[in-house]
Amino acid sequence: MRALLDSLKSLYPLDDIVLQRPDLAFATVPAAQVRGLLHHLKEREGFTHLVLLTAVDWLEDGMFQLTYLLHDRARARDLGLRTLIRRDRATMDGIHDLWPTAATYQRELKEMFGIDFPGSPGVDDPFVLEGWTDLPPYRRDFDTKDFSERNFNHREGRVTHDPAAHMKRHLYPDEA
Amino acid sequence: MALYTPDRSQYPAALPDGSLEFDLASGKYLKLWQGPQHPGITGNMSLELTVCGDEIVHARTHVGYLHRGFEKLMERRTFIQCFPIVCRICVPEPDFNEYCYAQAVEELAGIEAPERARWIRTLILEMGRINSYMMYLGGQAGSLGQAVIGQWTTYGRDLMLDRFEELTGARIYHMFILPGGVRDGLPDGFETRMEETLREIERIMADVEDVMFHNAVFKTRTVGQGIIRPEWIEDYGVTGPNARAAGVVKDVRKDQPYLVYPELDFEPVSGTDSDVFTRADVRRRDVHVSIDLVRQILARMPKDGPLMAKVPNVLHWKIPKGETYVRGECSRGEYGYYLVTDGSGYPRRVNVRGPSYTHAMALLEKMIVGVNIADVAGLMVSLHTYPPEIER
Amino acid sequence: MSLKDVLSPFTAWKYVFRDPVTIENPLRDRPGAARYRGFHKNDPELCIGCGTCETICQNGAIDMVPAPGRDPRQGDSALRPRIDYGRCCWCALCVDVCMTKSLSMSNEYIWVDRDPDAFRFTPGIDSKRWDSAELGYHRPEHHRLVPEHRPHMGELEPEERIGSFAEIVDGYTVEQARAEADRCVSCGLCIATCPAHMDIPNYIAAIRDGDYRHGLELLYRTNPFSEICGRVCTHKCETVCAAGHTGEPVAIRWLKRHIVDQVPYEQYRDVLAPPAPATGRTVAVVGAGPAGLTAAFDLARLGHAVTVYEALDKPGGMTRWGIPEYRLPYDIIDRDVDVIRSMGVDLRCGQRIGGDVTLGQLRDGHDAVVLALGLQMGRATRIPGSDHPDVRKAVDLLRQATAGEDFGTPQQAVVIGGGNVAMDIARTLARLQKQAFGTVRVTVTALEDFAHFLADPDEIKESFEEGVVILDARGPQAVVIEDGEVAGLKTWKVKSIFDEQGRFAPSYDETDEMIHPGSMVVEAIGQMTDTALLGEDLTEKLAWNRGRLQVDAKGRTSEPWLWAAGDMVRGPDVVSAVADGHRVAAGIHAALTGKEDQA
Amino acid sequence: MDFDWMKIPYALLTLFIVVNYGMLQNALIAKIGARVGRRRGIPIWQNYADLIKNYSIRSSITHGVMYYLGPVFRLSGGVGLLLFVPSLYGSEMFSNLSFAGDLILALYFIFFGTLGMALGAAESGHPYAAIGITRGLQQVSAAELPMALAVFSVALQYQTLSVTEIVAAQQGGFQNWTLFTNPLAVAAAMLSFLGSMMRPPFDVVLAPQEIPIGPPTEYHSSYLALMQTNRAIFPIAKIVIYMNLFFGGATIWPEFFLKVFLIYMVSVLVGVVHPRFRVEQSIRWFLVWAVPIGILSIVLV
Amino acid sequence: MRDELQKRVVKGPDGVEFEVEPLKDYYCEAPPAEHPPAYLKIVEDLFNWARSQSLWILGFGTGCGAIEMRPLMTPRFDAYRYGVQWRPTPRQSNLFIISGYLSVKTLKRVIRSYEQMQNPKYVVGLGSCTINGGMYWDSYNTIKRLDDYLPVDLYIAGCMPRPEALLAGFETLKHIIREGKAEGANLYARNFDWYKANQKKVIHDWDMPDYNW
Repeated sequence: MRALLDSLKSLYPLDDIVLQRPDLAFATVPAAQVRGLLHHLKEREGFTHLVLLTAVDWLEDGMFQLTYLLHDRARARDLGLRTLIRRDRATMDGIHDLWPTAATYQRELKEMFGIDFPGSPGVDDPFVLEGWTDLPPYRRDFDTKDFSERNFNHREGRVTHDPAAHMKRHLYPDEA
Repeated sequence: MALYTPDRSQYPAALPDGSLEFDLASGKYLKLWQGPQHPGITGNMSLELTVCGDEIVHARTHVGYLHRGFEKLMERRTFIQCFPIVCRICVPEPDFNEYCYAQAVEELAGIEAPERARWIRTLILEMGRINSYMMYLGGQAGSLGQAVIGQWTTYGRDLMLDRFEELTGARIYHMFILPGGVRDGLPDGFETRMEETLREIERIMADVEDVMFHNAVFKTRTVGQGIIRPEWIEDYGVTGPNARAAGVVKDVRKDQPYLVYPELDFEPVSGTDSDVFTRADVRRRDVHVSIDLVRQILARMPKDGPLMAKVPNVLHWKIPKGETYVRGECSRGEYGYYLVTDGSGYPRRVNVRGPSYTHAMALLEKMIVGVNIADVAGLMVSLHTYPPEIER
Repeated sequence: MSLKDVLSPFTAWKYVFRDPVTIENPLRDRPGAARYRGFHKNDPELCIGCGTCETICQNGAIDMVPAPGRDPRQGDSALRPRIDYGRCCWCALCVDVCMTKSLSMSNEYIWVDRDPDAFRFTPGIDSKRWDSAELGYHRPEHHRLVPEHRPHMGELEPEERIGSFAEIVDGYTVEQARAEADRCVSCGLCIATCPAHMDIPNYIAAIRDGDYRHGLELLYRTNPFSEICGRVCTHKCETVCAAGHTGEPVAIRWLKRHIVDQVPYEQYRDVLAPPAPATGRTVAVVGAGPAGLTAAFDLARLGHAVTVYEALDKPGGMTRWGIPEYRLPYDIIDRDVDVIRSMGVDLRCGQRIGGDVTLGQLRDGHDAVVLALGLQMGRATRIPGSDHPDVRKAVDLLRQATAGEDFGTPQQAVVIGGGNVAMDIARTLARLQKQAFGTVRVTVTALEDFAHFLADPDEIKESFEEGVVILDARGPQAVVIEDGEVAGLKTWKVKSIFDEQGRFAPSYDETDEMIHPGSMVVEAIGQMTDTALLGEDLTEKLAWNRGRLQVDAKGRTSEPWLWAAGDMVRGPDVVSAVADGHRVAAGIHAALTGKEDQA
Repeated sequence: MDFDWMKIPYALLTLFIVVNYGMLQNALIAKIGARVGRRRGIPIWQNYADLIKNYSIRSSITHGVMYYLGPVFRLSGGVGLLLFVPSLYGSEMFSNLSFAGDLILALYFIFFGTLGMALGAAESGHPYAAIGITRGLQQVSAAELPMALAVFSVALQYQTLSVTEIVAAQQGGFQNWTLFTNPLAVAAAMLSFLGSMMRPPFDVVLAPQEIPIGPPTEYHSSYLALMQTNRAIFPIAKIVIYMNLFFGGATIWPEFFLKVFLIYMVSVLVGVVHPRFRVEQSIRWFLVWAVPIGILSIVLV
Repeated sequence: MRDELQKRVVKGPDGVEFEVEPLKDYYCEAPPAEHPPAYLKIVEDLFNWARSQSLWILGFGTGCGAIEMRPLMTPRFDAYRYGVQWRPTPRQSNLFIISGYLSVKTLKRVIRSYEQMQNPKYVVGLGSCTINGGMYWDSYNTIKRLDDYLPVDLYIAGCMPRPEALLAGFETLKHIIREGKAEGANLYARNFDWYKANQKKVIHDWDMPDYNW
């Protein structure tokens, strides 16, 4: 794994490399280099299996992290590539031509995070949601509990008491 | 020998952008919806089929009927609070969620489950695998109209659920493998009752072999049907028995051994023909592997020792910033959890990679083209997909 | 495909002749397994209503509701969990985390109802048919989601500490403190028990977060003596700690100490907001102990001009003069007092009221006067020989020891009493003996047996380690005097301490007599207040209750201008004195600002 | 030939007996099938409850006249088949409305129900119904072929088209049954029988897993009840023909019940343990296996 | 325009008045009608007996609970012997088991299936999720109380309820049916506007694919 990372480092600007396990590493790549690196990994290094493609919302930094996790079946090792794209311009090149199945992931990311992959087949079709009008739900600024309380009726009659406050009310109501 | 080979050169016509054109008004094509309310669909999803005659010319999988937003819900639950909800992501084989999640949390928190807990985890995973396969076999036979197999295998699964119940305290959602270890050890006399159950399951499996696999009609329907072509394996991220039936002998239990698998003696089952029959047969043989593994585990697991690592007070458990991916070989293929933490008491992001995600979406849409309507259910079941893990 | 493929399926027909495997009566024949996680049970007597189950429930299925017929009391909020089966997922995390093991699950699992609102119940309160089910999930003994043990705190070895008055315990390191703070489940049951109602869960949370400044701020909200209380508080909170039911209670006192240890002393004043603008009102406080200074602190922060008169030459009251240095180093007291002083409190030490200044003068010169005298006079046993000069009172000896006076350390001493003061003097004597003679020869005779001992278990343990001999259930009968010198103490075995009505009336086994040799006998059986400064007239005018000054709920005596607080009203306890100081300050403030009626 | 009006109430009595027997037998068969699946199965009176339940459904929707008539045709197919074939040989009461050429009529009635169903189901507008009915017609046609061949063979053998006379020719001991006198015809007919009983491997018409039960998918309440009644009558009526043609007929009710049950069991024996063929596979199966036997039987006669 | 298609104000069973605009709010052409029980009590009793002994479950596994359907219908528990069986089409079914949580997307299909079922029809809510949202109480995509959207005859507690609990539920349901109290279909017809308004509140996309079921 080390050797691989070293050789990759000489070819691509890898950053923030973490060797999580002997068979799993993560590294950050600039968005522009992602496709090239993925292609390289798939064709040259044996990382032929796209395990997953997903995103992490770093709301505080205004960035989306895309994670491409690749698996090398022959050597049984994984490499996770992170790339950061701006939240307010969430667009990324698709990789459905490298792995057709990536189209599904991209479709999901479009719907759940609002990250666009222009040209990806069916990327604009609704995936799991139907008639959704709010923020893409996986974004951190979407509050699911608040949405649930606003949108759905919950059964009434639930009341709870805080033990400390309850005891204060009964045992020492006048004291500070 | 096909009685009739349709001429695909004329229709459906391809549009300039490569997509197909279906002129429904022409009467040549028919839109056929299977599901979500449809008994041949595995679980609550739906297929939008465009048929021409008896043959499917285009298919679209629609999911989302079971979407509960787990990945979002987990972002507002503490690490221990996530533990009860993860198992709901995959109903028929929930334990992989518990294992992958617990393992990922342990890895990032820097704790390690005790030896005995790791044996018990392996035991539970193998028991769950047997269950999942039993359910699959019933479904596969049922999708082709052979109801009796489902009766038997569900009974076998029920017996195994009894073992689950006495071990974990629940039938379906065991909620037994939690970050740090497992809840409890084996109850008294468990080994004996498990052995009885395994014998009964072996008897059932023998009957299944006689009645389902040595069956001329079943073979007629399945041999040569629904072949996954070699190039699709990588294109569509095919894993597990689906890949092994195609000759890609990759089993996470062997290749990236986890838990106590390195200490167990087994060989991954594989096939070569990659059709519905081979996939069913691979799974049938895998049941026997699992039965053998359960026996090995029960014979060799330590009887004493701690079951939980020292965990901090779970109410305030914070985990340092980090990310990891933990995978396991579930009955359907590679099951994995991608966990990102940010140092708070809540996961930053959890992404569940269920094997059905690729199998039931892109792969199925690809495979189903050119298939007879009557074979759709059988083909779909043969990929062994569970919709809840697609949309989570 | 072969002939076998055609014939083999027919083997299935063998089952026609076998019995079906169907369960005859599934509703009767299928009890849940021994560990089945069925419907909830709760033992309402065991439950303390801490609400930890509610906290951990990720489904929001649990509400804490008042249980009918129960009133909150120390360590029990009288709330009981009410479970919504429209939310529950039977994960049993509530059972796993239950601090008392009162919550469990039965193996019953059938509940069918037309009414969706019916699926809410309070286990153990609303009777259900599974209440008596024996099987079902109970938390396995080894399965803990909350650690049960305290981290080990470093302390001086007995050999080391006996030679000096150096502080024994190290206090927690940051890691230890975090680990200990981590054990807190933030239920807040302790708040009601703490006399000062300190915000314990939140300052513990501040330790977990490493936000010590915030922690200190929380401490000062309710207690200006956190340095002192962090060491010598009687920590009643720990007796009701939820964690104490199935493990060790959270070391709340040490955690408090940890916060003050961690914030640099220079920053203390930054934590506190500056006092309110001056109101022009003045208050005099007599006694610079915890009660008096707390009242002074509060009043000063409210903008009143406060003058504190202290008879001895250093502030701190009984915390300084009554508690040995190895438990509470003197500079710690100074630190707390200096913060109070920085709020503008005018502290005048060596000003005994009744001498240069009289109470009457104080009354005339101030809008209110607070008496916080403390308990500085030892009680006497009045047994034969106890009037001998070498029969001493523990409080006097402790005061002298603090002042550094030589009271003639005896080679061998006998202490009467089983409370913390008895331990303090015994261990002080032990140290002095060690320094003077190299050997420890102190015997403590206590009325109570070990099972009902008054002193803290830690004190007893450490005393033993330091070579002090403690004899339980010994009733003092006479001081043995030989040749005019004290030679020892004669005790009988105690059969019982209280009579059937529960009055103090010890009975003895006269056959079991012991003579404990010693050249000094120390009485440590209780203290009282020296009220001489009140003068006869005032003593006459004031209302008294069993020898203690009677005050109303706000600390006001029967004379409107005179208020009283602290040990002299509440009995000996630092944190109660602090609480009393707050109380009286609040009362005075209300009185001075004319908000008395509303308050 | 004078028509004896008494035949009508007698025929109705036959109908009554057969309906009840059919309901009970269906339940019994279901129980036997359940037993293979290692369970107990439905109560023996379950079909009555289902029937009453379906009649008692308060609302129903219709898709048009043909939709209405579908079940009616189906039922009249079943009733007609039953009534134009003698149930008991030699019994005045239970010879029903049989006449000289009834064999041809019977063959027609077997088809009649399916055709009626086709019309009704097509009107229901449900694609699954349409797919099901297409498959049904294809398969019934294929299955009818060996049956027709066998019937020809038998008719040639006995030189008559009257079922009654064919039965008469088989009296006097089981060695006279067509089963033994013309085994090839019986074999062809029984293979066809498998195909017409809507049991695996030839139940692709209904196939709940793919085209949720096919033709009747839109039928409900009373329509469904009609079809259920038919489910009780039609198989028995069909079996009566087989019994009369190949198994010596029946002279008393117990014999009737026994033979019907046993013949029915032949299809169950195969059906319970097999998955189903796709429609073109079953057609091929009939053409490859059953039709040659049928032709052979004719040739041999 | 027909009267029942006019925009109007109706009052729900909870007393709250709200406005409906049938042409926009419904996706069925005609609202369901109430159907009275049989005129003769003895006939209705017989019918109710038959209905209770012939529970045909719609084969629509809406959520996790569907996993326990197979054990229910197989040797171990063999619900067939209690007159329970499943049917693949809503037209023929009279019992709808909502097996747990309903996502909004599924709710839409459930409503369609429910409306295709014929009167009388029964709904059983399975598990916590149908009662008060269950563990998905804070999810953005699941409904919390089933009785807002469909008339529910019975709830079975559990997550998931075991087959035994389901069998107990069937027994109770039979009892209710025999007493003639399972009139959910008529309740739905009577309060159609209220149910529709609730449904519309959560289902923002009323378009239904051209399903053939």
